[in-house]
Amino acid sequence: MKTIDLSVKIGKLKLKNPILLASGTVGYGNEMSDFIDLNILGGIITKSISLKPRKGNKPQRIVETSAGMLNAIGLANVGLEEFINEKIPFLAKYDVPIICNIAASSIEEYVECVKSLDSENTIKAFEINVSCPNVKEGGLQFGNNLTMVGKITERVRAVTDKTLIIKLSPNVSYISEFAKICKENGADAVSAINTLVGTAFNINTRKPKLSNIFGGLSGPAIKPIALAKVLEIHLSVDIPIIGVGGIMNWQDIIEFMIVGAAAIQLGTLNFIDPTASVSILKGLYNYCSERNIESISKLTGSYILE
Amino acid sequence: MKTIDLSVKIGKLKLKNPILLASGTVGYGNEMSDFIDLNILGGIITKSISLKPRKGNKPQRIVETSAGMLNAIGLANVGLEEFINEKIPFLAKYDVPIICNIAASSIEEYVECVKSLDSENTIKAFEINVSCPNVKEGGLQFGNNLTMVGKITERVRAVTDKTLIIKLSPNVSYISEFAKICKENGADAVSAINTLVGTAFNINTRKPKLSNIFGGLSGPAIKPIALAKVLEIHLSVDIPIIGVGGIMNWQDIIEFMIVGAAAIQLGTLNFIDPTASVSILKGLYNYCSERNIESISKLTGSYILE
Amino acid sequence: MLIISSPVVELSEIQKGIFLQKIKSPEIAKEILPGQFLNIKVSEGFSPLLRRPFSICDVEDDNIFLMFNIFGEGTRILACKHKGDLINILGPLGKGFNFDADFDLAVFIAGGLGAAPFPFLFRKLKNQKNIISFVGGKTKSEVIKYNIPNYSVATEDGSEGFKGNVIELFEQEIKNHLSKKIKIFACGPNGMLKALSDSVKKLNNFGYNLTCEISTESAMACGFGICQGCPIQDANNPDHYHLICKDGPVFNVNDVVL
Amino acid sequence: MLIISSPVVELSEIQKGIFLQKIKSPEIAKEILPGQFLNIKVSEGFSPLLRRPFSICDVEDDNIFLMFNIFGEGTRILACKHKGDLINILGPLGKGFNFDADFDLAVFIAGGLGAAPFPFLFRKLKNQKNIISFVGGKTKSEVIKYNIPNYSVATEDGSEGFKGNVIELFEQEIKNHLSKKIKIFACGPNGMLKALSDSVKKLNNFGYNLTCEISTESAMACGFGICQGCPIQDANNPDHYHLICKDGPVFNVNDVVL
Ligand SMILES: Cc1cc2nc3c(=O)[nH]c(=O)nc-3n(C[C@H](O)[C@H](O)[C@H](O)COP(=O)(O)OP(=O)(O)OC[C@H]3O[C@@H](n4cnc5c(N)ncnc54)[C@H](O)[C@@H]3O)c2cc1C
Ligand SMILES: Cc1cc2nc3c(=O)[nH]c(=O)nc-3n(C[C@H](O)[C@H](O)[C@H](O)COP(=O)(O)OP(=O)(O)OC[C@H]3O[C@@H](n4cnc5c(N)ncnc54)[C@H](O)[C@@H]3O)c2cc1C
Ligand SMILES: Cc1cc2nc3c(=O)[nH]c(=O)nc-3n(C[C@H](O)[C@H](O)[C@H](O)COP(=O)(O)O)c2cc1C
Ligand SMILES: Cc1cc2nc3c(=O)[nH]c(=O)nc-3n(C[C@H](O)[C@H](O)[C@H](O)COP(=O)(O)O)c2cc1C
Ligand code: FES
Ligand code: FES
Repeated sequence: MKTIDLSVKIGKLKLKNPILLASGTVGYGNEMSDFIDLNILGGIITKSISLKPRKGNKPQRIVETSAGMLNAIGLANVGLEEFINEKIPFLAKYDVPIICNIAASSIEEYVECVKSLDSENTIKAFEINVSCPNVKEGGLQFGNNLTMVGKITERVRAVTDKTLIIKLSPNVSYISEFAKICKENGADAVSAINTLVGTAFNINTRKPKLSNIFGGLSGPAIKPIALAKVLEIHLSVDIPIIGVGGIMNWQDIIEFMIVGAAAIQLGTLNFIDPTASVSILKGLYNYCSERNIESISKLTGSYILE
Repeated sequence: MKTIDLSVKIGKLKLKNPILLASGTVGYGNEMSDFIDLNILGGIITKSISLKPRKGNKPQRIVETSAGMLNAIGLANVGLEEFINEKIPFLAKYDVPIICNIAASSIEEYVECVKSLDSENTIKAFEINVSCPNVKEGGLQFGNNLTMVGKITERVRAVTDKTLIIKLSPNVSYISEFAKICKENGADAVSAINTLVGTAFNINTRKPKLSNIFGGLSGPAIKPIALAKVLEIHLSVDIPIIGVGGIMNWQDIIEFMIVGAAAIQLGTLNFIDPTASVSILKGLYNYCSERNIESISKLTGSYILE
Repeated sequence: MLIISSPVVELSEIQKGIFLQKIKSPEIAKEILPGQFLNIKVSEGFSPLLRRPFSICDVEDDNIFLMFNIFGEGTRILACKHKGDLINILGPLGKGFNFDADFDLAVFIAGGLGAAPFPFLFRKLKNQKNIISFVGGKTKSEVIKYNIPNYSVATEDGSEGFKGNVIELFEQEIKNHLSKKIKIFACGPNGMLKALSDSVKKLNNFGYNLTCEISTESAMACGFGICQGCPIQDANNPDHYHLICKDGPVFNVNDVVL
Repeated sequence: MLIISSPVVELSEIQKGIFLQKIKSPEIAKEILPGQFLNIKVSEGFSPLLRRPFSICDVEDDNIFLMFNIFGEGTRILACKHKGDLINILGPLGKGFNFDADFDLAVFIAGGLGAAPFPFLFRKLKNQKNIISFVGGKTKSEVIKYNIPNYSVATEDGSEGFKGNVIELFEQEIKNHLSKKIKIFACGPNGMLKALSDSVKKLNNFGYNLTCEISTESAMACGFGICQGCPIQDANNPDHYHLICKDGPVFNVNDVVL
């Protein structure tokens, strides 16, 4: 076996490989640990945490669509305190970088969350979710507002030295403008993309299938859109990009890296095959090995546009 | 057989049923006429016409994706003159409303096109394409710019009394803002949605699969997004909406009407089953008949949100 | 919890439109308990995208059984599997029936395809407990009695047995048994479970002490607790949802709000 | 043009990895001509979404034949069809070979799966014209000779016949025939067609008069001219593309730029 360096860097953060598990699709790691050794992962991004526990939306929260799914979980989470007391101790046992995803309905709440968590050694980076389509306050109100995203980045940057990642909304015309303002305000990286706003109705009852009416579309259906957003950012802003959206296999990961992703996140795939990372790692290794690519990070932005 | 009224109205335009064939997916009608009697349709929307003929983008123009396809045709079309001389005479033989879709790279070009076509009796309405993602000039530059969409609507409105439909881009944060400006400037209806920007790369060559790099995503993958856009418009702007995006069967049409569509367009489906409208019409009829819905137009915006 | 590809042994149509799929899966067979479920990948690729949840219907030696009807795309694909085709199974999932508990009479209540989990529960309880069952459906052809012991039938149109819903039948019949220590196991549509819940609470308000476990359903993305997609209201804490896939699908009727 | 569901009669593997599918479709069989193609819906639902184009390989009475390898998802599904399964066919599509024209010697040139359209063309020409064929592939196992008459083989690795590509072989051999009125029919990868085109032009510049028709390929959405998805540069008008599905897939080599 050749030695292929699968490690990648996101700001100060070094990952053993580019595979992160996406926020909201891995819980706080415990269930996934029944299926795989978490230590093989590049990192884990926890379910969005808010200051106080959130109950989330009423059922129904999930609808399957063609090659995709809508979710309207509504950021159901245990809240900061329980996260620190109950969830971090479990994650601390592993040798895998934990990226803490934060959701909030005001700038102050973002700041307070990050402040309270900054001293936790287990947490190696923050991913700021400014783009959840399933909540009334915060969410897209923030994610689609350039000034607001700039401010959130600036204020959160001021209270942490850890790697700071802003998770961007795809529900905008030019995502690169958002990436740019993140960079200008000190973000180390951006994640692209969160889910796209969608809906589905029952034609017999004429009611929405989701109690929240609208939900977020994820899965292979959105992959071409996510790739375009990553490429758009890479073509115009010099900031590490974490690609996410519809990744189902190692080929998809290579495609995301080629268009500019420094690392990637597996989301919906975790629901269908929580062990996927094992075979994916082999696929990445073989791809690089067959092409004499010594370091997978060389693939990032290696597109040829002629 | 009960009599069910399948007719719908879009501004002044009365259609015998809600089924329109979408621009770019039916050419100028002749090929489709080999498969179905065009007269059964609610209407036909011609391939985007520009002032001068357009060659379109280099191959490759088409990529299949999960439950979708990317196209980067680049508005290849015969141009205004050939359209009038060669295409309209064929369409004139049918008793089916022809909606002429217009693309342009300047406001003046839109105006000139509409002016030149306004006297054609065969043309019953104009659909203004401000949202093609596959061309450098015009296209999204216009479609994602609120002021520009307003201006185009206003200027085109000034030169025609025919039903004026603006075809909106989904690549924006709040499509209802665009619908609103269309209404304020005199549009009779909006079509939602055009394709979403996407891309796909070959992981062996590291080159884009489309010569144009980016393309427009259509097909069932985008249906939840299209439904959400239609509902968003219906919830806040009082303007007839023509729903389009991922419709594959009669159930999808009912769903689009429930969330607010007055009529719909079949796009990608035409490539796979050019005869689909025949069975779809039966499905629509049966749905209404079983529920004693005398007029299908009653379904428009009949959602129950509680 | 396992993810495993296991071969179909046989598909039988136990009554019109109701299929029983026998799958050889010693690993699952060894571990699974009545009331738990499996999340099944019905096709090789990602169409349909999500797994489909099915109750464990029965276990016999190395074989497991699923019972289903053709509801949509996923079950249509499942019903087309040939002998030897591999099916990818994730499970055993969730918390099943608590059937070791202290009771004299087990009461099974099944609405339509809610009959699915009972053959396995019956296998575990027979020779140990007395069992009576109530099975219901809209009409005769929808009533499933497969391997359900000692049953009475209710049909809404009266085409077989009691005319009315299965909970009304239960209410009428249970009166003859109220002296015993009763545990009810129920599975069926939400409306039925809700009616049962009201009924049990009424009886218990009269001083009886019926225990009742219900198997609930929800749309699911993961089936093992990571997506938060399957909430059911916690009866004891208005600020909390249980997860049907992880905390259920079987709940004590007092623990959830239907 | 028809849209029709026709039953599979038989699937045979004519050589490792190369399948021949026999479908009973009298309607298509009656109409279709060599070089035309069919656009096939490989599954019932919309996964994969688009139809897949295949050349007509042969026609025998009421039956039509497709030849393919397992390339991706669509062809994998196609190769799994059982006898009696219905396949939805849209066709006949495009313009085929112009084989009635005035020539003495037909030259078939096939690269790899480019062999697909020749059995049918051979059926139409045999007993009427002299035919010689050149078939090529990277290596022995990739060369397809199925129902191709009077062939010479070229392999790039020299594992069978001439060592080199099939156009080099053609150039070497055609010299012995240049006195005849020649019409070339070619199908294969773009690179091969391009080399052939250069070769033919060179010969014609020397004063010979070879006619040459090539069967081209492109990604397609519709296959019948409504999507504009399959352009190929018109050799006579820089501002115009031909559509491969409608104006082709067979073109005179002088009419297109590869
Ligand atoms: C814990 C549990 C146990 C179950 N046990 C059985 C069983 O033993 N036998 C049986 O026939 N059915 C059972 N079901 C219901 C079964 O999962 C659905 O009938 C099945 O998912 C339908 O899939 P489909 O592709 O045929 O239908 P589609 O309508 O095409 O499915 C579309 C989507 O809706 C979801 N869905 C549809 N119906 C239901 C439902 N009733 N509950 C939850 N999600 C649904 C599907 O999972 C899928 O994501 C169970 C459900 C749960 C949650
Ligand atoms: C006119 C014409 C005639 C053809 N005749 C034959 C034939 O007789 N036998 C045969 O084996 N193949 C033939 N092909 C190629 C055949 O269409 C592709 O191999 C097939 O579409 C691959 O589908 P897939 O799902 O297996 O592959 P995938 O890679 O999964 O297909 C993905 C997408 O790419 C398209 N695609 C992939 N390869 C090609 C290609 N080479 N040309 C055009 N589109 C492609 C598919 O149609 C599909 O939309 C022909 C193509 C054309 C245009
Ligand atoms: C059920 C579900 C819950 C999610 N919850 C969150 C969340 O809490 N915070 C967040 O930033 N993103 C959340 N996401 C978005 C994912 O992290 C990811 O960005 C998105 O699903 C696209 O990737 P995919 O197509 O691979 O799933 C959630 C996605 C799903 C499907
Ligand atoms: C190949 C192709 C070409 C198209 N060309 C045009 C066009 O010329 N003008 C236009 O307004 N829309 C064009 N569209 C967009 C469609 O009209 C429609 O809005 C879109 O495809 C979404 O609908 P669907 O998912 O049903 O295909 C095109 C779409 C496709 C797939
Ligand atoms: S289905 Fe995912 S948490 Fe229950
Ligand atoms: S494939 Fe649609 S025009 Fe040729």
